[in-house]
Amino acid sequence: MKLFEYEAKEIMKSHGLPIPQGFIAKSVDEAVSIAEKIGLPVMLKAQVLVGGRGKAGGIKSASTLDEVASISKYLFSLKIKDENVESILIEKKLNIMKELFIAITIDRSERLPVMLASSMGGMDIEEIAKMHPELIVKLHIDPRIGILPFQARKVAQKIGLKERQIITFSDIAVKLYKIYEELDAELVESNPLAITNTGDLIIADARLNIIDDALFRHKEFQELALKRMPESTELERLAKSKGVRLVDLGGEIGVIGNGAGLTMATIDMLTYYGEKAACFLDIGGGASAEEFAKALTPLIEYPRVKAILINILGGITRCDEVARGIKKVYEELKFTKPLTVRLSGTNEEEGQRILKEIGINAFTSLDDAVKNVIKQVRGI
Amino acid sequence: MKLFEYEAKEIMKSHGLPIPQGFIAKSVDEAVSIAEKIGLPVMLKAQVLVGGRGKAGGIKSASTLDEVASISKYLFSLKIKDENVESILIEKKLNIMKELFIAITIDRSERLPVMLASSMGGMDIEEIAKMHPELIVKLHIDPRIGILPFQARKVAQKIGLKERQIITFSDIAVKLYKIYEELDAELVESNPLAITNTGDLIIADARLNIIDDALFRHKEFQELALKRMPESTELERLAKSKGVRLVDLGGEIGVIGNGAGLTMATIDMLTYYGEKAACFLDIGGGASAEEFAKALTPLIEYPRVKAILINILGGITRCDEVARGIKKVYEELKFTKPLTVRLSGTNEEEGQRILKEIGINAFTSLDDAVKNVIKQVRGI
Amino acid sequence: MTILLNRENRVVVQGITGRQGSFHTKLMLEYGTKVLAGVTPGKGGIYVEGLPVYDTVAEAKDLHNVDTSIIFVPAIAAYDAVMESINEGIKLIVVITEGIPPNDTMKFVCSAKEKGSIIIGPNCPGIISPGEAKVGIMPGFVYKKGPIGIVSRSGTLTYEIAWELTKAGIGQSTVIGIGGDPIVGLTFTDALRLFEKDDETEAIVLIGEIGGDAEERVAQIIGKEIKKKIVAYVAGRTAPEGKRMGHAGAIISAGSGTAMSKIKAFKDVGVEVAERPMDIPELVKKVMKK
Amino acid sequence: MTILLNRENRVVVQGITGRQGSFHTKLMLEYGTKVLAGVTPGKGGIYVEGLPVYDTVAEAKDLHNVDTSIIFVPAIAAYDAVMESINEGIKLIVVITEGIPPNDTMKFVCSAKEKGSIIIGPNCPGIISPGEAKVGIMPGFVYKKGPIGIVSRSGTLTYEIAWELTKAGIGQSTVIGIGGDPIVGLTFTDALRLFEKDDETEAIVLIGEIGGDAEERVAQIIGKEIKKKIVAYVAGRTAPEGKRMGHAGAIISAGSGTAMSKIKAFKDVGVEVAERPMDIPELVKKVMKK
Repeated sequence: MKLFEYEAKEIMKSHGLPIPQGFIAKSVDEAVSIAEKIGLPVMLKAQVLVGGRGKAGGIKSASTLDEVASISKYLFSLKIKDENVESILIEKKLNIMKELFIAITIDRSERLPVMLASSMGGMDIEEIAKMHPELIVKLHIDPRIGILPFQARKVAQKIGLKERQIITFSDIAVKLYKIYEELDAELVESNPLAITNTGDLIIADARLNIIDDALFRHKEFQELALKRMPESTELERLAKSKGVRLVDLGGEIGVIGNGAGLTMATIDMLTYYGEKAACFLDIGGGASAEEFAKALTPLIEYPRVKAILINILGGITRCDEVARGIKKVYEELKFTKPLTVRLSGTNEEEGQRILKEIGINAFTSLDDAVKNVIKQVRGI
Repeated sequence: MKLFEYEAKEIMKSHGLPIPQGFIAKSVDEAVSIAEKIGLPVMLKAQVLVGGRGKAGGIKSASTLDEVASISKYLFSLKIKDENVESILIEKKLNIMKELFIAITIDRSERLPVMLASSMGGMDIEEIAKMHPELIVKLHIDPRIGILPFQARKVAQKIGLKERQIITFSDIAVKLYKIYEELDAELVESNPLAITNTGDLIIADARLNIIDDALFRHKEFQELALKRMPESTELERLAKSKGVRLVDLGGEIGVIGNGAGLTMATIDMLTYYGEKAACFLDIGGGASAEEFAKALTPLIEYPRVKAILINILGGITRCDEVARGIKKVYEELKFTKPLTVRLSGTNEEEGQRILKEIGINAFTSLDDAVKNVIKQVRGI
Repeated sequence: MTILLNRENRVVVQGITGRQGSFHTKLMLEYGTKVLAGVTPGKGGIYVEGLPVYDTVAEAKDLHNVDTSIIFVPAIAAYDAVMESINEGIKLIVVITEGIPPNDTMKFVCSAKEKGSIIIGPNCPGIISPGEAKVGIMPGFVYKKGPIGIVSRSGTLTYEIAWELTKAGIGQSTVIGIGGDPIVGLTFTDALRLFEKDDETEAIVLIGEIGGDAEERVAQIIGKEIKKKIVAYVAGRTAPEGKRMGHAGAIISAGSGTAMSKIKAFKDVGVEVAERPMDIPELVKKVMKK
Repeated sequence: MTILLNRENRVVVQGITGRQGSFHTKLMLEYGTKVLAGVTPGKGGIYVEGLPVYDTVAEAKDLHNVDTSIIFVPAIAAYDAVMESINEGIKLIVVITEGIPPNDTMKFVCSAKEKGSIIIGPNCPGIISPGEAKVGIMPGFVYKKGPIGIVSRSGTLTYEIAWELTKAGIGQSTVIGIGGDPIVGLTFTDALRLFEKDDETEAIVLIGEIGGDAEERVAQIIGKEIKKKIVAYVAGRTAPEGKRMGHAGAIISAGSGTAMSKIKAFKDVGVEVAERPMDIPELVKKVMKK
């Protein structure tokens, strides 16, 4: 789950990290009165969860209250990668001499937390990682011990800091790691971490993403997380309203499989034959007839889905249960969308028999099933 | 620093530990109204920091409000090992079936935190440790990892717990360790940890001592710690008022030394010759003339101190600095108490010379100095 | 020979009293696995599928000399359960549990490394050595004993491929699902090194998927340390960026972790990469002839 | 030979810019110790007593190949400083700092054990091998080279006793103050084992004090592992229960940690125990004649 910049900064502030003075505005009037309160010039920063906000014009500075009004009006009208701007963070404008980058995240390869730092902050860090990997300093961390200040000081030196900035940097790194650990973050980042004209370090921009799998022990975020689930498309919203998680892939063939890898492979098969899946829907292992029925509903209802492919390899999942689920929906909704089923494995015969009752001849070969659904969608 | 039972329990409660319902009373009236509120019968527990409260009659139960009034009146009049009872914890009386013991402390020998547990709770645990060490289960803990629930479950089994009590116990152990670690405790203890008639575990009594050396990172306790410094005797209070820490030893010869071991050895020498020290006062390494003057003042003022022995082995501490400090006090206070000085080591001659100016012949041998002060105090 | 698991492994089931735990205990026993005991804290003393249940792994170890554990406990209790097995000296720990926070996984992976335990998973189907034993949740009937080692990040896709092989008459030595989480214990690299040393394994099927760079990394030792022939398949060729495809680890972020990158890495070191799962048996036959 | 320290040790001073750090750097240099560099985070680039100051131990290690560290940083920064030295591979770490919370000490003692560093202290005067080098805050003039090893929980009391020995013409091989805290790195037991193996050390003086059971524990190996003759002194015979006598570790609690218990433990294994510090030279002469 991603947090907005201002939410991330609130958390960082409560951990004693240096954050620019600022407040959140939900309207133009609020923006103006905040700017009045904290004093001009100010930065106006559209609060969105997607990246590339700067390039999209979501960050502006203003030197007069009139500018604050007109810019905030403009920002509230903005759509950044389909995301509406519902709030603006108004901050006192910093006098920035240099921009650094610092992040703490998970290094999947090393299977350790890693701190990344660079003297080239304020830029697209993935770009730098590709073009100048030597400009990004990495520090792997023993998750049982955490970052020790001396480790962070070594990083500070490597990105060119000197004297008291070494200590300030290491203090910031230790506190960011504490947030990373306490909140089970996936990413804690400041880009830029600014050096001001007084030589102080301050978190000019902030990102904080929480690991979804760890939300069970962070009650404070659970409600927020429910609201903030990615649901960018109509199909995904429809599915979510029915309690089904799927990924919209834009095509016309709805795909349901059991197991992530098998479902991905099924979708890849469609591509192999020149077709595009409507969605990725992993029903998981051991799904019951009811769960199956529930998963089918959004695909039946959603008009873009022209045909449905169900691919079940019955291991722990029983083919007869799946067949009963399909039958249930079939009888209740009397849907007419073409449906191709591949059933194989545990209780395969019984499943096939049940499907026959509603006129469906299930395939045992995945290849045959894929070819069949393609025929259906092409109307051949 | 020791906390009162009710303070320890407040902290434990905030960590989700099971604590009997209770409130603190500062007067008989408060005691009665608390008892009315939480319902009879209640326990009345005198809040003191010294041990042996139960044996001293500081814990009573009451079944009527009249009893609450008379018992609380009695408790407020009590003095337990010289400590006044200023507050009483009134708790709902538990229906206790069995009493356990659990503590987390430091094992100096193993240089690790240790959890101690016993099925023989409610008794003097040091007594049990001596008579039946096999009844106390020990678990050493990696301080970098902490207690893991499975380790606590093994302890629970060893003290005879079964079924869900194993889980409750391990949950309590993990939370107590969290307190131990977060607050830098020296001791976190519940004795008894009660098993009630419903099979629940509840912290019937609680102790929590914070390590003095760790108070610098526990701002929440610093003010409390200043108030709660051990100051059991008049001499100690007098010294403290002058910013000097000493330990009152009850005798007539005031002893000042530099270094804890050397000062202890000096006191032991007095004992060897049949005399008793008035105090242990370690002036520490590298003390200045001012610090020395300050340390001398309470000994000069306090009437029980009949003679003073200063033992300085000048290493980092310079003998001339010490001599100047003595001279300063001598001239300012014009004290007449017999003073024996042993000065040896760095700048010894200069120190001796300065002391000669005020008529003191300093010794270089500790043995000679000790014999001299004994003569002085015996008036020989 | 097989790797990591054979009929001698003595297994304890952590979380045996849960729905999944008891169900798969039954299936593992039916398959012939030496499951000897179960552990569920607070439930010691009862029996599940005829097996004694204890409160601690220590008891199972003391009384049954178990050396292998399979973990079904909920994510919230998984760190403790894995640490328990590591500390009691269990050598092979299979973590079925899904949804364990990576910070927990990283910690127990560190501890396992120090104490010499091997962890398979989390969020994995487990391990099977066909005809010997299975410690996992895979359907036994899709496997048959033979010369092919399989290692995979996926569950059902592995069953699919194993079954294709079995139907084509090609059996397996050991099949390992290393798990779909971003952080897992045993890696592709570890598994390939073990297969390389295993006499019974003649060729290896490696099933990757999008996300991370485990495939790119293992490619670096193929042809060098790993001389045996490998056929690979990578799922998720058409997955979009930034979307989690079921598995917590199956996500393409900032252009890295794509199927194309992995396929290229394999092809660069001469690994045969299958276009479709059903092409694998033919490719296996092809590489085995070489 | 000496133990742990001789003129070859290459020393870095952590906290060199502080009052204590710079003062004792001067004294150590005057004594002839090879102090090569100092570390104070944020002060890199300056010089103290002619020595370069760095921000990190890593630089001191890279540029001067230091193998020994002495730590003067305040208690609040001590955990970090010790962990830095351990992680940079410093083999001997002398922690002068007083007032380090035991939870911090226990953590770095665990880490030092794993990484093979020896920690002396905390809250200690350090170590001196007379005529070779001193890494500590003891006054050099009280020592002279000779055959007696001294290990002590105390500071000035050790100077006193060393001086008595020196004045009696008895020199010392190495003198170690292990520190007055409840938790210390190098223990009496460790020190005795080192002295036992040291050819130059003919007899050992052990100076204990009240609190804990370090003396009782070391007594268990005397006469067994430790064959060399030992003279002991225990300070605090007249200390009351429950009062901290200066050192954080010098406290009798619940009747344990008394001087009597320690003296008895020593006498039981045939160790000569001095009644007064000034009796030690005679006792040393006596045991060396045997």
